[in-house]
Amino acid sequence: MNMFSPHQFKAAAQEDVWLPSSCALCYSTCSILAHRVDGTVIKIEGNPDSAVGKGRLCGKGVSGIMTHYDPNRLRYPMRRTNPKKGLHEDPGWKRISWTEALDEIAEVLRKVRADDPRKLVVQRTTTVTASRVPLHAFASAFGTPNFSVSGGGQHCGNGAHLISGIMHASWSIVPDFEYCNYAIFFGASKGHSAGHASCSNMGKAADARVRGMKMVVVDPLCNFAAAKATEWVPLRVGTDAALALGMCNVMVNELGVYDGPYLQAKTNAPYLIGPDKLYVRHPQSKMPLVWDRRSGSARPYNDVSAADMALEGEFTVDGVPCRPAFHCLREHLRKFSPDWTENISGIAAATVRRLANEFATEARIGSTIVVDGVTLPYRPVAAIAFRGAQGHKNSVYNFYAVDLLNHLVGAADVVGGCLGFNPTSHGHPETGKVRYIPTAGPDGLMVVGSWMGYHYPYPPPEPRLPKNLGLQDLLVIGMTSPFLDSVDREEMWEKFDVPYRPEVMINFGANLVMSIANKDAVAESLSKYKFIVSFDLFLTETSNFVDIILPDCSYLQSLDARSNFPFIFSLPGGLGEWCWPIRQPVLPSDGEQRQFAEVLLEIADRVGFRADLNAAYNAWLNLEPPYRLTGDTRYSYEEISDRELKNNFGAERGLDWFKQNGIIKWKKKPEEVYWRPFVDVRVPIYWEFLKPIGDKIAAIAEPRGFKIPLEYYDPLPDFLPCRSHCCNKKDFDFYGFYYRDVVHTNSFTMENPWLDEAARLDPFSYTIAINRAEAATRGFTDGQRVWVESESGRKVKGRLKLTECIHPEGLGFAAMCGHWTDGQPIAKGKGVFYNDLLELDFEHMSPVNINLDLCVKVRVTPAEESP
Amino acid sequence: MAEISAKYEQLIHDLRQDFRPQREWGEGRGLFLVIGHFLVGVAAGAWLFGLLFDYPPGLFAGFLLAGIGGIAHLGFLGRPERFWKMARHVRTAWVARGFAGLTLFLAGAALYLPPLVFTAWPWQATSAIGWLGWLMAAAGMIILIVYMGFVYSASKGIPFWTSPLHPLLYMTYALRGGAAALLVAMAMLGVPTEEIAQRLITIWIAITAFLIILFVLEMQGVLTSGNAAARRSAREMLSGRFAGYFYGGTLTLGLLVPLALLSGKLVPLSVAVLAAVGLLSALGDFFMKYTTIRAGIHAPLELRPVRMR
Amino acid sequence: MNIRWDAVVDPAAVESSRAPPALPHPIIDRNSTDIRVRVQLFGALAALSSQRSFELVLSAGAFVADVIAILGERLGEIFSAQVVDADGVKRRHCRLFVAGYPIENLQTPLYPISDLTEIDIILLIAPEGG
Amino acid sequence: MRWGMVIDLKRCIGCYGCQLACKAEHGTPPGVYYARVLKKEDGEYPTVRQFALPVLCNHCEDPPCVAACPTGASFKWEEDGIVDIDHDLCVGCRSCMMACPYTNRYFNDQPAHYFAQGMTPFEQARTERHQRNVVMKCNFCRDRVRAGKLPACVANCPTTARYFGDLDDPSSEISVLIKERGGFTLHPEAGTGPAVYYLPP
Repeated sequence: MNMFSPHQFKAAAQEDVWLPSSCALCYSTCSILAHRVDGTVIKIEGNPDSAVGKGRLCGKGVSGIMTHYDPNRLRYPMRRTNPKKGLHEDPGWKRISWTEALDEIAEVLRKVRADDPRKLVVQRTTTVTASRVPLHAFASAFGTPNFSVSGGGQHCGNGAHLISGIMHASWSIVPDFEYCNYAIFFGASKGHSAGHASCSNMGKAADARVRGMKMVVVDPLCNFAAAKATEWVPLRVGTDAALALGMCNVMVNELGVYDGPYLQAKTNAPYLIGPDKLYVRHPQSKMPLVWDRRSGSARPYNDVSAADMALEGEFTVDGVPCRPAFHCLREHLRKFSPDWTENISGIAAATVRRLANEFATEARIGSTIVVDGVTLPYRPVAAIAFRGAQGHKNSVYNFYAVDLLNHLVGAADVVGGCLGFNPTSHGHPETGKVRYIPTAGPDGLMVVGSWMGYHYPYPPPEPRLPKNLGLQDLLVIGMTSPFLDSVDREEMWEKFDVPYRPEVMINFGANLVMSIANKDAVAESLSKYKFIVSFDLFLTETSNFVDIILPDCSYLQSLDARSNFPFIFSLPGGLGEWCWPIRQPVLPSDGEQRQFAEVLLEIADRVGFRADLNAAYNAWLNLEPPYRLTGDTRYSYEEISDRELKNNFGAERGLDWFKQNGIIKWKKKPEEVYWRPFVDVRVPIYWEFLKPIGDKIAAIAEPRGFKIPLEYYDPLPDFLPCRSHCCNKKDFDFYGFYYRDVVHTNSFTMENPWLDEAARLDPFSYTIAINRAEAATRGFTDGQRVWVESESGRKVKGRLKLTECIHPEGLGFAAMCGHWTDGQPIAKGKGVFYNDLLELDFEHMSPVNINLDLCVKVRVTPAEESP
Repeated sequence: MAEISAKYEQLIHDLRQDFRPQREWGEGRGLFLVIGHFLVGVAAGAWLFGLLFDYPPGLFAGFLLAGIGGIAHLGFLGRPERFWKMARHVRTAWVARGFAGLTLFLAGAALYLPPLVFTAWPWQATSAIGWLGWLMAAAGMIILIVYMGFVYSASKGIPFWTSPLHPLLYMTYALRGGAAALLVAMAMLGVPTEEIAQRLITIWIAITAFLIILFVLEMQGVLTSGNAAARRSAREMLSGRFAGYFYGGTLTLGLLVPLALLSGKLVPLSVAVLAAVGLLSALGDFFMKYTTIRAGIHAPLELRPVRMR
Repeated sequence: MNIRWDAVVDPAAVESSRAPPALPHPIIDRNSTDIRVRVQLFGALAALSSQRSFELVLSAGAFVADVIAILGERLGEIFSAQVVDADGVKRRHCRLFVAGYPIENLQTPLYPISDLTEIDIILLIAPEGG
Repeated sequence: MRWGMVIDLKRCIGCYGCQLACKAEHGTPPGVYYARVLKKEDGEYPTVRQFALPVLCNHCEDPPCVAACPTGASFKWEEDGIVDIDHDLCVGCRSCMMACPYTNRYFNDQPAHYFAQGMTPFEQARTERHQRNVVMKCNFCRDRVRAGKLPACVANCPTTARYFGDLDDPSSEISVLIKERGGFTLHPEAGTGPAVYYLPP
């Protein structure tokens, strides 16, 4: 409501300014205005000019002040005096000067770079999106492929991002909140809690609710999205694929509902598949063949008009019997009957049929709508998933199955359907920069136009005998890898004769000990490093393994020229505006704090690879003349930022302009938001490429005694159980799972006293949710202290919260709490450290995208009251 | 947080509960409020019976207790230095009225009492000033006896206290307290006449009987009333956190033991018995008021008008 | 009504969205037929040999691919394997700039110009998360 | 005119944005919350819902807190109906806390800083000005409103679940919302006439 002019309150003060910048309490990076009065920031509000957050912030965003002003912040570089590293070893920190610190770091890096640059592992937290480029550029310039995003990726989506990439050319998916009428969320609190573009999506989702969008939420826990849903469908943890496949089967085989024209024109559904499960290809051009109904012959897909491509039928091409991919899918789906679904997921067969029917009906297949004068396909349904559904051993198929629902009805990146976050940008109207569009890659399948890194989801690289510590060059579908820290990493490296070992780590802000899996496994891997340097705001549990700790600037003291780029990450999807904000320092550094990006430049100078770093920045930022960095000139981070901005938005719009204006924005076109009909690319509803990759990996791995379970590499999705589903141990009768809390980000924000207070006032944030009736039968009371123990004997302690809002077999944990470091007195001892229950080895990760399985079968037993 | 205060931790915990107990009155420094309320009530009662029995020691006792009670109140206030501001809203606030009553009472007593002891006092008790004092004290006494229950029944946030019987109940406490005070005073300073003592005991028994009826009626009302918070408070009192104070303090010490003593079956009636009865009766009343305050629970915030969908 | 997916495509929109941003065409040196280039290797590639900067002379009509081929001969398989895939297509994580402008297609022609044509090559690292 | 607020429970997702924006706006000390979010459950598994109930001072038409206040520290602005506290008058008797049927008043007797090390610069600027040992509560951000801004919780709500306007004006956005969406108040039986209305979930 705009009944008031947005004018700002003036106090009687010497200085009273509102400065545009960007939040960094989570990776959504909403645009903020910092109210500085006489040198103190007294308020942070959303920047109403920006499309990122639209002037509104979540609880974390408005609380950033207390993170910045935390007296426990690091202010000086420190060096450990105790050579022994361990979870409970006091490093014996001693304050040192920046010169001492940088001399030693440079010395170490010079040696390792001369020896073998790959021995350096660069690691960052995902919380600060803008830390991506400086650290990637540093690693690229240094010459190491070994990069880690700590718990990021593993805990949000080697599956979600991979499949959102392959199928939607983006990092994540959301319903088209403006037009969607029926969304089915498999977990995924997008628009209702944490997540990419969280604030913006909260607003869009609320508008959709009021507009009347129906939302079915399939989730073991009824909170966030489920709490706002028109229907909550509780299911057994980790069985999302069973429901999705059941629904696909009902739609295709019982209702016979699917979007033929879409499947013909925009997917590989018509591609002919031979008995070997592979494409039948043209003998010369090697193009996949389709059956041309007009000529009654098999011809390369790019020679046939989509309308004439057969989706079903048995054909014989040069003596080879074959069927269109869709035909194979349809047959494959038959085994996923509603009763089968009920048996696996606990969701009644009738419900499966009803949901499928509703989804199919609401899809309005064949309809169009006019948006801003453009006629577009209209499919107002969306099936959405994120971290939860794919956080399992069966990561790929789980997400693939959910997204199939969208593609069967053609609800992919069209009006009302399932949208990727901004997969297509025609660029800034004046400069044409920041422009990217998906393109047709091998076999006509889509290659993303913009991505977070250079390991694109498609086409996957050739598997090779691994040289990367994360083995992503062998297990090529994986993105971020648990193998840097897994208990079986050494075994793997030996198996594959990886010729080197990690020796040095540069860490930015990540608290690895808490953010991947059980602390002992991570501690063991960290203690193997010869030297670790870490940029941090606070001491963390991980600091105990660090040799030199460097005091970073907070987001209120930092500069970043691209706080929200790439747009596929944290710019809200759907109609609206393109928006490029920056982050600028609104407060000076305290003590000797220095922004990591600036320090990395100085390290490069001292080690002597500034020319490489300049080249890397040129490449990462796509700088073109006259803004390219040249030779080994010692540009400051300010200068580099200024060049990037001018390169993208013109000479008159450099850093100074952005410091004044905060953001630049321009309107999105329907052709960009609803790009699918305008870009001639296809996506795979049949993952033909998966099988050969599996075979090639097996060919490399199995001779070395590394068994690859090939059932995970079949071209069509299936339900493959988690380890937890196979546990029949007595008394282990709960599926432990965790979810992202709305007031907390990763393991970072528990030290913020306002957020901590809010979390303590919340019934769930720091407790373990258990079904009230189930608790009663075991004699558990609300607030009781219990041990939660995994099959392998890992234990965490916490307080129970009895609730009706959880599946009887589920045990819900919020966020990543349970800190024990004295460096964060506010966070210490708050909440439960769920990750400590997770195993960290190949057995517990997806054999395809190496995502960890995040659910655990557990036993709950009473614990002594004393904390 | 700073000196991690137990009160803060308790508050955080309470705010998570559907039924949030009130703790500001009665816990920590809040105890001073209970003591103050109790003493002032007894004081007013003592003054009343002091007049009825024309027994000056009763008046002095009342003055003394009221004084201490007033100080106790100050000890409770967050900003005692501003106490005088409490007179500003006599028209609407029962607390203000109580404050006015107490002021009136102490001032009046201060005018009326001295000449009763000091023959050389500038004025006589029977003089105009003396009479003025007598009137002020009497007025203050009435206010003090009446206001207390209304302070509670005006607390809309604590359903347990809002019963219409509450004011009457507190008036009765005042009378019972007064009788008790006189018993003690007589025991200490000598009984004027056997007959007076008898009358006092009879009155004490009568008030006590009336009190029991009121209490039973109120509890019955609360437990059958629709208000969940009030019911919960009653349960806290009768079978919950405060049952000990209630059964041990109020019922046993404040009622059964005095009655047993007065029955004469255990020990022959004596001055000591009178004193004991008075003290125990007062003690019982104190626990009564204490538990009533502590059992107070804030009305929960719920979406009753609209069920989900 | 049932409208065909390919029918809603507006060719104009597709074309406009396809057209790559035009690279400034180099000023061709008429009186020279040789193409002189200086290739600089950065990051991991620079570590392949003691030499990281190469001045090459190619005859008119040469493509960027020819430069890669020559370097492949000098630096060996380990270089080529990281820059191009089995089909000779530039790997995505290898960024290649000619006169400061990014080149995706190795069949991009080089031109004889009065000055050296600068070619920068760097490998960017892959995995990411969030 | 009478300021009022409408909270749309269909929009609200319980993100605590209001509660924390309020803390930032007023620099309230630990244990003092002008705005809060309650999480509630309704029903039994599996036909159950969790929902959030944001609460704040209801700025009642007939405020029991004002009636109960002996000093007049708690009072109602005649010109806009906002119920406020004059902290110079408050003696800290807490009768108002007992009188408020909505438990939205807090006694400020806690340490005024969150970190053991003492006050942050922010707290020196924003928290230190609050008097100790007095009762505190929401005043609809009267300073902001008089300066032409929305209350902090309203301006910040990411789901725009909060609306602010004139209850006396039947054509105001909030009056219309209350009429059209069946707005209701908490504890209507208390007869306090709250200025904070809720729209059904």
